[in-house]
Amino acid sequence: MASFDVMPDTHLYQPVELADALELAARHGERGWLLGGGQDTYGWLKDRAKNPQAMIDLNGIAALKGIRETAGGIEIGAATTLRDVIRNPTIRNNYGLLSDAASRVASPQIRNVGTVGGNLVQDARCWYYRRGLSCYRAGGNICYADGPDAMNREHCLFEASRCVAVSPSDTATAMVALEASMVAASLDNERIIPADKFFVGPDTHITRMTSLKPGEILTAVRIPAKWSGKRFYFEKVADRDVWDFALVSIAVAMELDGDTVGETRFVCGGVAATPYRLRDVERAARGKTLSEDSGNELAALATRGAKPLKYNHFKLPLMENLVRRAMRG
Amino acid sequence: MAMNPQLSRRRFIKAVIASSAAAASNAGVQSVMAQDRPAGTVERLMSLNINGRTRRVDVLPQETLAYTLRYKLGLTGTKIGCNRGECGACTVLIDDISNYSCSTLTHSVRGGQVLTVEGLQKPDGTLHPVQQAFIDELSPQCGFCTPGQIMSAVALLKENPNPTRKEAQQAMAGNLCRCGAYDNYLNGVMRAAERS
Amino acid sequence: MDIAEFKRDVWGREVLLGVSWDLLWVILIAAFLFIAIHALIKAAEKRRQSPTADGPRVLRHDALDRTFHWIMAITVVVLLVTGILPIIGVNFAWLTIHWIAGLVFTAVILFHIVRSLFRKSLKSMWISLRDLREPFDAAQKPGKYSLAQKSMHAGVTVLTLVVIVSGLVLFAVIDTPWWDRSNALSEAALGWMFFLHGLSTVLLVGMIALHIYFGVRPEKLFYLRAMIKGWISKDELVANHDPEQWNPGESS
Amino acid sequence: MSNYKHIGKDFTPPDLLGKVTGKARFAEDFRADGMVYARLYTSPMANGRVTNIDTSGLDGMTGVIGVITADDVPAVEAPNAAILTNRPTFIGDPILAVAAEDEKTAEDALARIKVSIEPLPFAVDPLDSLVTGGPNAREEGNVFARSSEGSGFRTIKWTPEQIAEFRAGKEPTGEFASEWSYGDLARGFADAAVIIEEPFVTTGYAHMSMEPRTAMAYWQNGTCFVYGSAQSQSFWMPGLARLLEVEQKDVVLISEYTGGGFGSKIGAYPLAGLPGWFSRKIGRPVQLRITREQEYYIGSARVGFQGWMKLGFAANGRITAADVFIVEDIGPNATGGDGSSAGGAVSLVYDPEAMRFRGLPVMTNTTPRGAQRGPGQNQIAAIMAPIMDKAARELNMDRVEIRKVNATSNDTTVYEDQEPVTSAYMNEALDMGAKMFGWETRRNKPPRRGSKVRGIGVGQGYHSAGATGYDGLVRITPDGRIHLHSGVGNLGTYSYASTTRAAAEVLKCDWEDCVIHRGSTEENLPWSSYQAGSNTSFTHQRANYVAALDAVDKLKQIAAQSFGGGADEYDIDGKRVFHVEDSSRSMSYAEAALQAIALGGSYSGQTWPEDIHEVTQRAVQNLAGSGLIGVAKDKLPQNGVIPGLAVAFTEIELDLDTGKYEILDYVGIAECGTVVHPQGLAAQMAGGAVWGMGMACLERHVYDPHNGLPANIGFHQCGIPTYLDTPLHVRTGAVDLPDPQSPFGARGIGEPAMGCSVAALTSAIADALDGHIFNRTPVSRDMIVNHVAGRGQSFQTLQTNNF
Repeated sequence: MASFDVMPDTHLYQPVELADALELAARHGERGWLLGGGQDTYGWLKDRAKNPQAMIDLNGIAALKGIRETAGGIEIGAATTLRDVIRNPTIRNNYGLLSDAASRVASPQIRNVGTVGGNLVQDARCWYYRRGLSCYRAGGNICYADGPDAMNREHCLFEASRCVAVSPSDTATAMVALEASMVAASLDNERIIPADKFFVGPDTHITRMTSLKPGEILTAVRIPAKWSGKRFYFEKVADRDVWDFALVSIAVAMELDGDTVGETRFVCGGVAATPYRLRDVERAARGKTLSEDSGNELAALATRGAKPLKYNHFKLPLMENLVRRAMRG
Repeated sequence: MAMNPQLSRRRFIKAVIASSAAAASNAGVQSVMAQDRPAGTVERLMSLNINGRTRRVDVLPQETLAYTLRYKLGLTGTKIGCNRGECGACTVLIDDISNYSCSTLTHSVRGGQVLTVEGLQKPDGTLHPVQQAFIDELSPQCGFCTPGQIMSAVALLKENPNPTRKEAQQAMAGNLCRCGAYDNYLNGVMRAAERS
Repeated sequence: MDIAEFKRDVWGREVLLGVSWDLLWVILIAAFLFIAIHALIKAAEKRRQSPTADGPRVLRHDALDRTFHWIMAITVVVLLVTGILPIIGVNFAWLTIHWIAGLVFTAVILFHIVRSLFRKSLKSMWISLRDLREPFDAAQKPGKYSLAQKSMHAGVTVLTLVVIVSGLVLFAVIDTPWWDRSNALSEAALGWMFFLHGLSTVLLVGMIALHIYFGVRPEKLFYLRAMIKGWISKDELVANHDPEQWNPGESS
Repeated sequence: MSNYKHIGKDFTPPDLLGKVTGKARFAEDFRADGMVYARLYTSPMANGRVTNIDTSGLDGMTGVIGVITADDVPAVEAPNAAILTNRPTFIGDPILAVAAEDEKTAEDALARIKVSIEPLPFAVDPLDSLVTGGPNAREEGNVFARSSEGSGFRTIKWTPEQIAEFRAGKEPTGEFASEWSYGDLARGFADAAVIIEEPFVTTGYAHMSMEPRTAMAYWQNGTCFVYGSAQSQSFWMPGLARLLEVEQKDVVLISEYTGGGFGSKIGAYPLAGLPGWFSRKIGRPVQLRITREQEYYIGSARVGFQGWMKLGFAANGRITAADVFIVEDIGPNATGGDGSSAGGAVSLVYDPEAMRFRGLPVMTNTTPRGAQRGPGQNQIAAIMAPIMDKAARELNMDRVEIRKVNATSNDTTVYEDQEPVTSAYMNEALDMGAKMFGWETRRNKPPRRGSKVRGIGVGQGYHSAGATGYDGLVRITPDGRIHLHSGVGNLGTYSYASTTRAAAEVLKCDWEDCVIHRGSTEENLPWSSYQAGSNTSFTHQRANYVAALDAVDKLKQIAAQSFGGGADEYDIDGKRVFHVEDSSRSMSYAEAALQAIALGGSYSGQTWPEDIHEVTQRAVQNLAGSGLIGVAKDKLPQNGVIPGLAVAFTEIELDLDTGKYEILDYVGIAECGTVVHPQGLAAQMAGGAVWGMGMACLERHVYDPHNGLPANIGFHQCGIPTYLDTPLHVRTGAVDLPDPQSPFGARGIGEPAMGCSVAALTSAIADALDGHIFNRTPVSRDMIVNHVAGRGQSFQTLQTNNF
């Protein structure tokens, strides 16, 4: 097996108008590669594990950048860097969950160029898949990570279907918790996709992490005012505090009446192929007060239905602990 | 020292090649690619502003900045430790913001100001405060990650001239040092902050 | 056009990935062409006056056979929908439905085989020398089943067995409620299983297309009725069958 | 504190400026006219046989210059590593290389080459190979024992029952390959008040130097110029010449800067020979830069341990007996003698009254292993610390106290032969550390904060830190400059420079007048040891000392010849040699240098002592007539083991919910004789600490036993510690008591600096978890979470190279 690290030949388009980008995306379809910060792109290309005919660099398109306050909340252009998201006062003050999540992504340099869109649509990190093996996710007919003695410490607890990879995105959990919706544009139309539906599991799309179709471009993310200024809790547990992806992460948004929990959203990263909603916990949390006891009560519900693999069952107690922590006053 | 092949060798080997030489040695191959450039894709011949100087370079569409710097412009101070954005040895500043040049397309910095470790020392030889501080604190060990560490420190001090040690640690976090000289690097950053 | 697709295994060696799904379109087109041509020829022939459905009736398929046929038909449809639609770009959670339907299908087929072996005379489906003369002798009429019907059944039997066996093998190595994925199959063997499963599926699609076509042809429509209601008229019997070979009892 | 002119003082090493300006040239920064770029094709299989290489895909490709395969380079005898091979024994084993006008074209070419390999059985866990019927990593066998009596392949198998017993923590009853012991073990255990018996695992992991080892080479006038990444210039020469199959005089090695080595670049590694052979084949300079992934494969890794130990403690804490059994994961090339070194470390650091070591080196088809910072000593340090703590707990003793009871001192005798030590002050180090850290007060831990618990730990590190018999070379030129030649490599410890200061000390000259010659064998370097094994400080302080003495001697003789009297009537100072009574009878070093040239002979290197190494002889030959030459071989008396010692104290706050911990404080104390270079020493202690932190909880090899695939092939997956995984401050100190056998009292420290750190951390983790010991490194987050949740671990006892 050759090991590569130099970018192979591919064409590069740098459109400045969204229309041109959409036209290019439509023309190249699956053979085209949309370029945000590129931090999850160059590795694939250098390894020659993915071989797009052309890269379509979206960073020159003004329409895809910036953070706007809207009547319904805020809208973040998909090509806005994580750096800008983290430093944005409105997000920091009203949607701190997102700032917290964004500031735990990879490393400073990667946050400096990595985009919101890119972070949301980033590909699975299963080490077998990243090795360039033709597993299910790569269009093959096998999952190497699900073998009887496979090294699957970082893999999923829930919603496995042939593929056992997890959603690696830190901001995705926050977006689902904040009930964000994604704006997906294509030549002929524009779809508004709720975050819940935006991320898709292997049972339906085994080679894709999102419901974006070839030719579609994620142009913006809209966060409703609904959760503005509510109580948030974000935590990411990784081996190292730089670069590493979450072993398990949790993003929580809750309405509080004094100490009593109203409507709430609990979302875990690193446990399923999509940001995983703890619906049982959400239901049970209503009316509870923030306390160790209610934390313990809810923790028990967090891992219901989990199907651990050989090396990842530590994620069960870890998930439960994170739920506890989110409920601490 | 007649027995010593040094003299004749001096003529044979060049130090770090100049961009012209590089372009020449690569031209033959790259022209093959050049032929089929679909309409609308990037123009290969481009101007780069590096360390305050504008250089004309022939850059492949997919070429990374680290590659251009090291192989086309002879700026080998920028190191390639992993070529994956996992170590920071290739860190350079683009418009004062730190970037992994191994994970940046050269074509995407068109019109930007690129600053590499070679661009810090003043023409009169005065070192940048960070460079001087790193010497005083004996910050580098093997030195391979040092240019990247320096560029991250420069970026930090441009934005926050008086960081706390904790802030410095956070800002430097995207640079790996296998020798484990983190403590010495942080000492260097703090000393540089005092000075500048 | 290839009939198979290949991939690299874990050590970079080329192994079978499965059938090339282009084959599906080829088969569909072929089936369509055959049907079109056959239909034209039939239309050209001057139509003989068809037997009446009135008058006394004889039993062609008893209730059990009919139930079997239609259960099988449904599972086959489910299997094809869950197996093929995702490949042609209609994405949904298909896997679980597919293997459940597969198990039902297997059970039904087993039941049919056992029943044929013990309760029914295999002879009625057996292709004998006499049958082979059928196409060349206008005077000769078939027994219960015509040569065409018998051949169709034979082909479907083979493909069904292949699709079931390969399907069961694949089922054995995936995660199920009863067992976890195993490495029992090498990647090469796995590729072969996917290939056989896919190939037999594609061919079955062709067979089924023809089966349906003949099932709804005007002169054969009474067979469809027979598969629904069980009976055909005496008149239809004499017109299409040789009572020497097949003499069914009265039907109510 | 010493009152020397140079020793013990900070200074700016000359190579530092290049490092901060980007002018420093590492191997990959050199270019030569017409240079082509090579890329490597490595094995996709853990064990196999190349059956065919099809390069027809390259026909008509523009810019492709050539291909080199195993047939073009010397074959080597198994189990040794070859430059290129047709019998790959690990994933990443180099099979061929392609050269092209640029790297992209070389990779395009690689992508078109088809290599057919027939797979063979492989093993990624020594115990899987050791069990009856298990696969052997090589056809020749599964065990390769290297020993002075003779090395060779063996096939050793244990019954499944024996493996099961071993896993269950019982004393292994299976066959082993090596053994040594001293004292009466049985009596030792009989006398013991407490006996502790534990199985343990230390998983190997990659060196992962920052610089992927690059090499560039070209031939000129029959000489091969090699630009490499080396831990030594001189010491590389014999091996490099052997690799290229030429005489040493026909090789020039340029290695001015080296991007980390940590033991993986001590000798000339096979890959360093590839550009030379390739260049010879295609007639152009060839640069080979390998990928990070390939650096993981080829860059060597620490030997893994699967062991069992039984320790007997007297009521006062004294270790009465130590029985250590270690199965070593020595990779496919049977490299690394870590096991016995680990035994030696137990003997030296804890001085058991009786001890036995038994070892079994088993090959696996994982990456090649080799010396890595504290090979053996540091693995065992990590395992011993919590076990010592456990004993202290059972004996109701303080954890520092039990270490002091067993501490090494000047009269400790060590190893199988119970040799003396040159000097050792472990007690002083423990006292100093405890004081600096505030052990007494910190022993009363603050109460648990929510899910956060405190743990304090103490660790001890050791490595034999010196060698003798190398050469020193100094030169005084007519311009009055003092030239200090050093063939020691430079990984950034700066000891190449700090040891030359011994010569400056002897010559009583200012540092400003000194010029260090290093980095290229063309700089005429003496025969030197390597920048490894913590040995530079001791070894080369001595070598430079004797060379300087020779120079002083010659200065005096020249003066005596000019002004009369005996040489012994003259002395030196202020760059002059003068008569002790009559200062008018004096001359400057510059004048003396001129005189030396005029006199010729040994004075200016026309002749030289015949006991110096041929490398040094060639250097002197080249320098002959250029000034006054001081050259000598270190034959100073040396007796006993030279211990580099270090202790560390640390406090962590461990989060029981997440298994993560913050290092609140870290104190590292060096016991390496006289401090030569305070800044350099502090840097080594701090850097070693970070290595310990990586070994303690992050770094490990991970292999899929089904297909032999490695999971951790990049910086990211290898888990190299980052800024945020290490403490905000590292505090260091040094005992600073001179070693009598070193002219200026110095011993080495690089490796103990890490051992004490990993030990302090495993000790602190156990303390935080109320004494629970994992007997394994790394102690990963998931292990802690599982333990706290009362769940079993994912792996089976003694499993290795796993998550």
